This record gives sequence, C-alpha cells and structure tokens, in this order.
Amino acid sequence: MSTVIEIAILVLAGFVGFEVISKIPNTLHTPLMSGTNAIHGIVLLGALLLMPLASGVFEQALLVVAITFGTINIIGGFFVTDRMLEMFKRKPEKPQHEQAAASTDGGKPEQ
Amino acid sequence: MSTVIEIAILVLAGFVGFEVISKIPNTLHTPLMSGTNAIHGIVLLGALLLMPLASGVFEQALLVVAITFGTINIIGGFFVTDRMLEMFKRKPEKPQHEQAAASTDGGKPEQ
Amino acid sequence: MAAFAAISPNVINGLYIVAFALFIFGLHNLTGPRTAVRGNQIAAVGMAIAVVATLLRPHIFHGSATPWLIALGLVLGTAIGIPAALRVRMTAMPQMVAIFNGVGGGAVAIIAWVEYRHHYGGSFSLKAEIPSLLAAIIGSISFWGSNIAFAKLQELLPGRPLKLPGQVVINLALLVVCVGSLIVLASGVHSQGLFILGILVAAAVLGNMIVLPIGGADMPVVISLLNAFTGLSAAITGIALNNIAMIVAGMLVGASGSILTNLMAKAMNRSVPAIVAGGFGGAVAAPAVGAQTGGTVRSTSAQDVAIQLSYARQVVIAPGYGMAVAQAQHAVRELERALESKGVEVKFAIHPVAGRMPGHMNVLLAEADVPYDLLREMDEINPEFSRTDVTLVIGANDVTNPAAKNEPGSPIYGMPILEVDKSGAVVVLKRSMASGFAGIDNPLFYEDKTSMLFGDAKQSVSDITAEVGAL
Amino acid sequence: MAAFAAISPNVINGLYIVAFALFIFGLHNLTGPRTAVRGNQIAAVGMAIAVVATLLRPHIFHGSATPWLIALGLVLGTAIGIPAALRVRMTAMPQMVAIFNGVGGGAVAIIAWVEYRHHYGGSFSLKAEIPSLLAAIIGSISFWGSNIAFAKLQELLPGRPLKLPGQVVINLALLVVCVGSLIVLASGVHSQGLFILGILVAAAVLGNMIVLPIGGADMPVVISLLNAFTGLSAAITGIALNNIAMIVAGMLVGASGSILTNLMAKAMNRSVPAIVAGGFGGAVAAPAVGAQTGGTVRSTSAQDVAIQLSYARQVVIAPGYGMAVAQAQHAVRELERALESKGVEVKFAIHPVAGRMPGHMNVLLAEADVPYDLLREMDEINPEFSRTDVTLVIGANDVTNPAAKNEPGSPIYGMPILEVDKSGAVVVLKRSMASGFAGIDNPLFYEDKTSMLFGDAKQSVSDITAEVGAL
Ligand SMILES: NC(=O)c1ccc[n+]([C@@H]2O[C@H](COP(=O)([O-])OP(=O)(O)OC[C@H]3O[C@@H](n4cnc5c(N)ncnc54)[C@H](OP(=O)(O)O)[C@@H]3O)[C@@H](O)[C@H]2O)c1
Ligand SMILES: NC(=O)c1ccc[n+]([C@@H]2O[C@H](COP(=O)([O-])OP(=O)(O)OC[C@H]3O[C@@H](n4cnc5c(N)ncnc54)[C@H](OP(=O)(O)O)[C@@H]3O)[C@@H](O)[C@H]2O)c1
Repeated sequence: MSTVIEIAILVLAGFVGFEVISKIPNTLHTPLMSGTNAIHGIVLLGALLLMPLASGVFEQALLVVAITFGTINIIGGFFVTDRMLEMFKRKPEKPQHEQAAASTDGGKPEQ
Repeated sequence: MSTVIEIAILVLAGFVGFEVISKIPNTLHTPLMSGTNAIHGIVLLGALLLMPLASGVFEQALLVVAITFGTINIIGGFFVTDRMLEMFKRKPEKPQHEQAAASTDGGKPEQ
Repeated sequence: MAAFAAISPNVINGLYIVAFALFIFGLHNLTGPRTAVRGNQIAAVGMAIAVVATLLRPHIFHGSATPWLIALGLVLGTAIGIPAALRVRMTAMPQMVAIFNGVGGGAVAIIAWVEYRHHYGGSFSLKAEIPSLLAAIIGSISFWGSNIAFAKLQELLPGRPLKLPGQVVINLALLVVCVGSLIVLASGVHSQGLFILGILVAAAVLGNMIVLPIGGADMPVVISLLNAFTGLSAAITGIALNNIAMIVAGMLVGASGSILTNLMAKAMNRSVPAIVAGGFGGAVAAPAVGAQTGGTVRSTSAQDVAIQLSYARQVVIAPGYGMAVAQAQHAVRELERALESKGVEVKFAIHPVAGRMPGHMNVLLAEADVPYDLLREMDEINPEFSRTDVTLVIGANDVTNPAAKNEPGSPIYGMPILEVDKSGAVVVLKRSMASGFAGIDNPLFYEDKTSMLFGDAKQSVSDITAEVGAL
Repeated sequence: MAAFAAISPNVINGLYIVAFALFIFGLHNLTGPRTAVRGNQIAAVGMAIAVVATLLRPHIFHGSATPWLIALGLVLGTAIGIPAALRVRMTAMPQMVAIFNGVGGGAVAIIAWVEYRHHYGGSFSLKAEIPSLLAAIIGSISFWGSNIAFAKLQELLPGRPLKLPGQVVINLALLVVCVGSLIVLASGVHSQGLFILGILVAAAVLGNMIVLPIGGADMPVVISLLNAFTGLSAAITGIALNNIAMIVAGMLVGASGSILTNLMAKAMNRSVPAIVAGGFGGAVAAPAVGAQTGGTVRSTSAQDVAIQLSYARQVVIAPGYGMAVAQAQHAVRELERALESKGVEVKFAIHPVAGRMPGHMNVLLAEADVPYDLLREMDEINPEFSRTDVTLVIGANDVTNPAAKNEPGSPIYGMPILEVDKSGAVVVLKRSMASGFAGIDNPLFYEDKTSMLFGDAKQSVSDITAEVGAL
C-alpha cells in the first residue's frame, strides 16, 4: 500500500469519525468515550504482527507486554462500556417513551 | 492499488456519504441533489485519462463527447446549485435568525 | 508537455485527496441553510483541483491530437453548460438537474465502451473489465432514465404513467440480457463488439422502460435516485481506471444520494420502493381522480371574495402547485400589496411539499419579490389559522386536505397539512373540482365555511385585486 | 501452522474491511441511547474479526516460541481485563477508562520501540520509521498521562493541580527533545538505541508534566483527549506496519474522540484549550474557593427539615457531587420511600453535569434502585419547581447556582442550571460553606427561602429519614 493511499484512507476514516459523532445526550459521553477507547485496542494487531519477527528474549518480553496491554484495552474496554450502558436498560433517554415501557419490564423490580 | 484496498476506500467513502446527510430542511433537498449531481461529474477524469490511449477517430469522437458530457455535468451542476441556493440569501431557514437580519441587507429590496 | 511529465503520481494522488476532502467538506456544508452556498463553492474548488491534477498527469497529452480534443471537449461542455444553467427558469430546475445527471451517466457509458474497445482482443484484466461493464450498464440506465425524466417534466412527454402490458417481464428480460452479456464478456469472449453494444442498448431500453411508467410528480425522487446511480457508476469506473478521486467522489454521491432519495420520498409521503415499483409496472404511482364524495360546493365571485378580504383583519394565502402552473405569483404579490394598503395583515403559508419540488413556493414568491418575512413555514402558521379571518387557497389541494388528518384510509393519511379549515372562512381558487397530485378528493371544498372561485389562478387573483382596488 | 499459510492477504484485508465497517456501524449506534448497547457489541464483534484475521496471516506463528508467547499475552490480558472491568464500581468508571486507555498507549510505544530495535542498523525505511517514532512519542505521552489521570481520580495523587515553577519551559524543552531525537534518528543515525530511549523517556515525562497540573474535575475531559491521542497513535502505527485495520480504527477514534472531547468540555462549560493550558502551566483549570459574598445563612436541623418535608405535597431532590462523595444514594432512597409512605410526591432533578462524570447521578441512583420514572432531566423538572414546596439539595452546588443565570461575570455564567430557587423552600445538605468544582460562591445559600443542613450528606439524610419516621 503506497503512503499516499494510506493517507487517503486516513483522511476518509477521519471524516467518518467526525461525521459519526453528532449531537449526543450527556449521559452517553462516558460510555462513548469508553467504547472508542476499546476500539483503539486495535493496536493489539501491531504487537501480534511483530511477534514472529522478534529477535531475542528482550524483544519477545516487550511484545508479550504489548499484547497483554492491547488485550486489556480491548477486553476491558468493551466490558466496561457494556456495564455503563446497563443504565440505559433501566432508565432510557426521554425521547424513547415506547421503549421506556419495554425496559420497565426488563428492569429489576423496585421490590 | 489492489482491488481490496479500492474496496476499502469504497466502503469508507460510502460511510462518509451516509453520515454526512443528516436531517436537512425540505427546501434543501433539490439544491443538495443538484450539488451531489455536480460532484459525480468527476467522471470527466475518466474520459480525460482515456483520451491519450484512444485509437482511431471513432474512439476519439466518443471521448470528446464523454468529455463534453462530463464538463456539462460539472459546470452546469455547480452553477445551477448556486442559483438555487440564492433563495437562502433572501429567505434563510427559521433557525438562523441572526442571519435573517444579515441577509435582509444583502437581499434585493422589495420593489 | 515535457514539463508535465515530471510530476510524480504521488503528487497527483495527493491533489486527489485534497479534492475529495473538499467534496466531503462541501457536502457537509450543503446540508445547512446558512452554509449551503459556501458548501457548493467548496465542492466546486475541489472539482477544479481534481481536473487540474488529472491534466498534470504524465503522458495525458500524449499524441498530437489529444490536447486539442481534450480542449475541444472542455470548451464545448462549458459553452453548453453555463448558459443552460444560467438561463433555466427556477421552476424548471428539476428537469435541468435531470439532464445534467443524464449526461454524467452518458459519459460513464461511453468511457466503459471505449475502455472495452480499447482493450479489445483480451489485454483486458477481469479486475478492470467487470467493473467497467457494470458501469456501462448503470451508466446508460441512468442516462436514458434521466432523459425520460427530463422529457416528462418538460412536458415533451405526457406526465402520466406510460405502460406496456407485461412491463415487468420485459424489464426482467432486459436485465437478464445486460447481466448475461456481462458474464459472456467477462468469461473471455472477445471475438466481437456485439455484446458490449448489446449491454449498452439493453440498458438503454431498460432505462426508458423503468422511468416511462412513473408519474410526473414522482420525478424529483426518481431523478435523485438516478443521481445516486450515476454516482455509483462513477465510483465503479474509478475502480476500473484505478482512480481514487473517482472512487471516492462517486461513492460519496452514491451513498448520500440514496439517503437523500429516501428523505425526499418521505417529505411527500411516498415510498421509494412504491415509486420504482410503479416503474416496474407494479403499484401505480400516479394520480387517478378519486370519486367525488358529493356534498354541496359553494361557488363565489371575485367581487364577493374582494369584500371578504378587504374587511378581514388577517388573511393567510396558501399557495400550491396551481399557482406555479398559472404563474400567478406576480398577480398574488399585487393582491398582497392591495390588501395591505387596506390595512389587512397578509401572511403566506408555505407547505414543505407544496408544488412539485421542495422549495417550489419559496422560489416562486421570491421571484415575485414577496418580502420573505411574510412567508411562514407550516409549523409556524398552523397555530395562527384559528386567529385568521379568511384563508385564500391558491391552486393548492393536497397540502390542505383534511383527509390527511381525519381519514386513516386516505393515501395521504399522516402527511402534515396546512390546517386552513381552522380559519374563519376559506376561499379556494382552482379551475375545477379536479383532484391534485395525490388524485384524491378534498373534503375541504365541501365544508360550509369554504367557497370556491373557479378559473385560472392568475386570472382570478387579478380580478380580485381589481375589485379590492375598486372598493 | 501450514494450514494458515494458505490464506491470501486479500482475504485478510477483506476481513479487515468487514471489521472496520463494524466499528463504524457500532460507533454510529453508540451515539443513540436506544442502540448504544447493541452498538458496543457490534464493535466488539468487529474487533474479534480483526484479531482472528491477523492470526490467520501466513507466518504469524513463525518461530517455535511465537504461538506460546502470543497465547500468553492474550491470556494474561484477558485474565487481567475481565475481572477489572467487572469489579470496578460504576462511579470509578472514569479512572478505569483512563487505565485501559493508558495500556493502549503503552502498547503503541512498545511496538514502536521493538519496530525500531528490530530494524536496527538501518534496514528501516523512512516511510516506516518516521511514523513509528511519532507513534512512540504520542503513545507514551498517552500512557503516562492516563496513569496520572487514573492516580488523581483514584486519589492516589491529590486531585488539586500540581505545578512546578517554569512548567511551560520544561514542557517545551521536553517536546524539543522528543522531536529532536526523532529528526536525528530519521536522518539516519542508527549507531545506538539511546535516541529511541530518549524519545520514550522524554515523552513519558512530558505525559506526566502535562496532566499533573490539571484539576481532578477536568479529568473526564483529559481522559477523552488522551483517548483521541491513543487512537491517532494507533493509526500512525498502522501506517508504519501497513495495516489497514489499524489505520482506519485508529483514525476513527482519533477523530470521533476529539469531537467527543469538545462536547464533554462544553457540557461542563469548560474549554479544551483552557483545560490543557492548565496542563501547560497557563490558566488554572482548578477550583479556587471564591470570596464569600457574605449575607446571612440560615442553618437548620434534621427535625425541622423532616417536618417541612412531611407536610409538603411535592418534594424535589437535587443530588450533586456531594452525594457521590458521601455515598448517600442508598440513604436517599430510604428517605424517598419514607416520604412517599407519608403521601408526599418525590421527584429527582438530574442535572446533566451533576457529579464528576456525565450520567454520574443516574448511575448512583440506579445503583440504589431508585425507580427511574422518578428521575427528571433538567429541562423536564425546571418548569416544575414553581409547583414544588420543598427542594432538597443534596451535595449539589454549582448546578444550582443562580449566578449562572444572573451574573454575567461569573465563571459558570451561561451554564443551564436546576432552578431550585423557584421552589417554595430550599434545604441544602452540605458540610460547610465551601464552594464546589467551579470554586465560586453560591448566592442560593443566602436566600431567605434557603436553609442549610450542615454535615456529611449520608449522615444528614439518615437523620432526616429517622425524624420523618418518628413523626
Ligand atoms: N413539493 C414537492 O417536492 C413535490 C414533488 C412531487 C409531488 N408533490 C406532491 O404534490 C402535491 C402538492 O400539493 P399542492 O396542493 O401544492 O398541489 P396539488 O395537490 O397537486 O393541487 C394542485 C391544484 O392546483 C389546481 N390547478 C392546476 N392548475 C391551475 C391553474 N392554472 N389555476 C388554478 N388552479 C390550478 C389543480 O386543480 P384544477 O385542475 O381544478 O385547477 C390542482 O387541484 C402534494 O401531494 C405533494 O406530495 C410535491
Ligand atoms: N458531571 C460531569 O461530567 C462533570 C465532570 C467534571 C466537572 N464537573 C463539574 O462538577 C460540578 C458538578 O456540580 P455539583 O453541584 O454536582 O457539585 P459541586 O458543584 O462540585 O458541589 C459539590 C458540593 O458537595 C459538597 N460535598 C462534598 N462532599 C460532601 C459530603 N460528604 N457531604 C455533603 N456534601 C458534600 C461540597 O460542599 P462541602 O465541601 O461544603 O460539603 C460541594 O460544594 C459542575 O461544576 C460541573 O461542571 C462535572
């Protein structure tokens, strides 16, 4: 892949990123941050790709750490986000009245 | 550029296209249609690229037509869009009150 | 041209990136009323950059004739495009867009054809061949479809749906021919150019067949759809030619165009499938005059209307397609002045889909210099009708039809309307009891508070103005 | 591993495309409350596909140890990540995100380092070297910055800004070191690994220096910013490694992250530059207790409050950061029950930025099983205050500060607030007259209708509940 093409892809991805975040409710800020955070766990791929090329124990050790870090970023990120979003199962945003009803049943009973 | 990469770019561009069109006022439908219409005049590039490779008068003639078409698409498209958008100089959308004032001055005087 | 030969493909691709970034940024701005004008200009700059970048390409001017042929094409295109764009009447915009879209599709088809001829005899890699043939198909469908759309809107062809028996079968057959020849070609039969012509012709006929049966009023949606098609075909051509600018720009239009098509259909509460189905010989998309629900209709005279209006405190004018047909906007402006000189407060109620294109009424009234602070969007004006003495409905029908609120059975049920029936009295100016675009009867006309002034809108309005002056 | 060797890079890139398409689609869904949960899952699937695709790569398992080392890393990461994610208290989420973000940045830095060591001695093409060094810088800034953010939120470090004299100079110096060594390295000095270490260390210190001086309450914004950084560095690493999935995913986060950072800053009406400037030793981002504007403050007792509340028709509870600090949510839930049993109507007024993270109050009250139909968004509840007899402000301050409406000079002027001062009476539960996050005095406390109940929120609330029960 030539650098120019990679830049082209970079630019396009950037635009997607800008456009995709429109007006969002405040309560979604933290989950959204945490969700995007999980996505940059993609760096794991880099660590995986380098492992077979690693020469010597030191590099291998470094890469094991990198893989561990990347995995934590991914797994942790997605799980945490999912937990944060639980609250939308219990208290949906105002606009979604129809769903409010739905999730009452879903939500655990207020004894 | 390998086909896969081209597809990747295609996909990204597609997403940008989807995301960029959010809720827009009815009065902007036609100008927006005409604006995007002008953009696909980009086919002109194809005709230009083939011209030097054309063999024989027939292909050359075809390509001159293609170039003409492409140019009409571009030039006509952008000009027409610009004219349609004139009306926003005179009557801006409700949300933009501050600008309403501004464009009163700009707009041509009633009679 | 030696100077050009120096430029590296990276520079050119770099310029392409700048170009499509500008397209995207321009599109983004085009979606907001305040930024739209600038957005269009930004996109235009992007296009200029893309074209220049292409002309900087090494060997682009290879061959003695090439520079002249390119120049010729560019000059011709400009010479035709600019005056066309500047002369067209605002209200003829949709067909203009149709034409511009059509030529775009045509260019794609031609490019594919040349591509094919040129690689004739087999040097053609599948990677380039399949996309370029696909582009050929979509391109020429779009070309011919757009021309029909133009012809219908321009009334060179009757606006009403034109159908053959067995439409569906024919269309499917044509599709098969297209795809069939594509496969044959791709599978390596390069012996002769027949198939490519087969593709182009079949696609051409298909383009006609799809659009002919669609009612004239659905054209804005159809044009938008074909616009998306052309975009897609441009992107595919880009793949065949390895050109990133074409891929991105084309796909941008393909994607945003299809979203836009949906929005437009929703705005005039139609569904895209239904419209195209019309084209495929399915559900009829076009008006069929509805059965008159009977009831008494009160007809009135210009003089009576003049009196009604002159002694009103607030009058709301609700214009519709009929005002456009009658080109009555200037007469209406006169009436508004006359009434205001009598101290009557006049406002205009603009329904988002009044007329036949979005913003149709805004354009007409702007053309007639109606001060824009008299124009009211539907949501603004609806609460005001209760405080309105007389509402003057000028050539509007569907957008005032209470059935949209009251009759769940009605085809336009659910479409938001101008609630003119809430005002003290309603005067409707139209030529007959005929129905409008939706082809359904309008209960409003039979209400007691409603009186009809039959005749051409322009004539009726000037009559009223005269009477108002005479009072 | 022979089986894998068969898979063509095209297939893998194809899977990458599917993966990032899912990322985008997931992100899109994450922006809507109804679709957010699904969105997150979709993105997770995308990630799984990307990882598997990478493991399908030929030679990825080349070398006897490789498979085990890879497995080891994956297992370790999972073993650490899952419990961490599942155990963390909802209210500790921001620091958790900070850590996860940090390790991401750390991974980038390590990758760059190994990249460099590995290409050691010059086989390194600039095309790969410059990006990977850039990634090293950004990555380790993000790593250390995130750790500091974590430490501050976790109160391992004091939340207040920590500054050295000449902060700015030092930071700039460090930046110079980073960029300097980058240039040196790029210019081909491969003699020894010192420079790369220089880069990593300098960047590390820089990361610390930037975040240390920022006030604890700004951390959510800072974390979001660092999150965007990590994304960017991931994209750059992707360029160095020619990996399209990394490029797209990283850039997605880089772009959307920066937009999000702005939105968050706006929501708590701060500006990103101002916050970071704090980090660069400029404008202080953190609270400084404002001068008390004096005026008489009426202090009250739990019993009086209990009586006030019991005989009210409607009571609104406005919780804030103090409730979080005191972990008073369960006590509050008790009080709400007690009051309802007395036939008092209780509602909760949720300000969008009450507490220290968006949705902070929602999380706490959800945790305490407060029925969500008692929770009211700011816009819903504000009109209701006039119909409210008593408003109970529990550890909230800024979000109730009328200065935001009345005093153009005030630092929080323009921030929408809970208009508690419109209600019949206001009772404020806090420990002292100290100011809140914004570090400014609150005129509300000096109004005649306001009485203060000093003490830890949890204690005060249970006292009130007891008294209510006793009535
Ligand atoms: N705005 C858009 O983008 C768009 C696009 C496509 C379709 N549509 C649809 O078009 C319709 C627009 O509603 P509308 O109320 O504006 O128009 P309409 O419902 O089509 O009614 C127009 C009326 O004007 C009358 N008329 C025609 N020529 C006239 C003349 N010379 N003088 C006086 N009256 C004349 C016709 O009645 P007579 O024949 O009795 O005179 C007709 O009933 C909606 O159904 C909308 O969905 C809108
Ligand atoms: N939500 C977010 O995303 C976010 C993020 C960052 C910053 N912020 C900012 O944080 C502020 C939030 O406003 P807020 O009204 O919720 O909180 P606040 O303005 O920070 O006030 C909290 C109050 O709670 C009191 N308090 C602290 N511990 C307490 C305890 N144990 N018992 C009783 N009271 C206690 C404190 O007064 P005493 O010390 O006298 O008790 C303090 O005045 C806003 O300025 C917002 O911009 C919000």
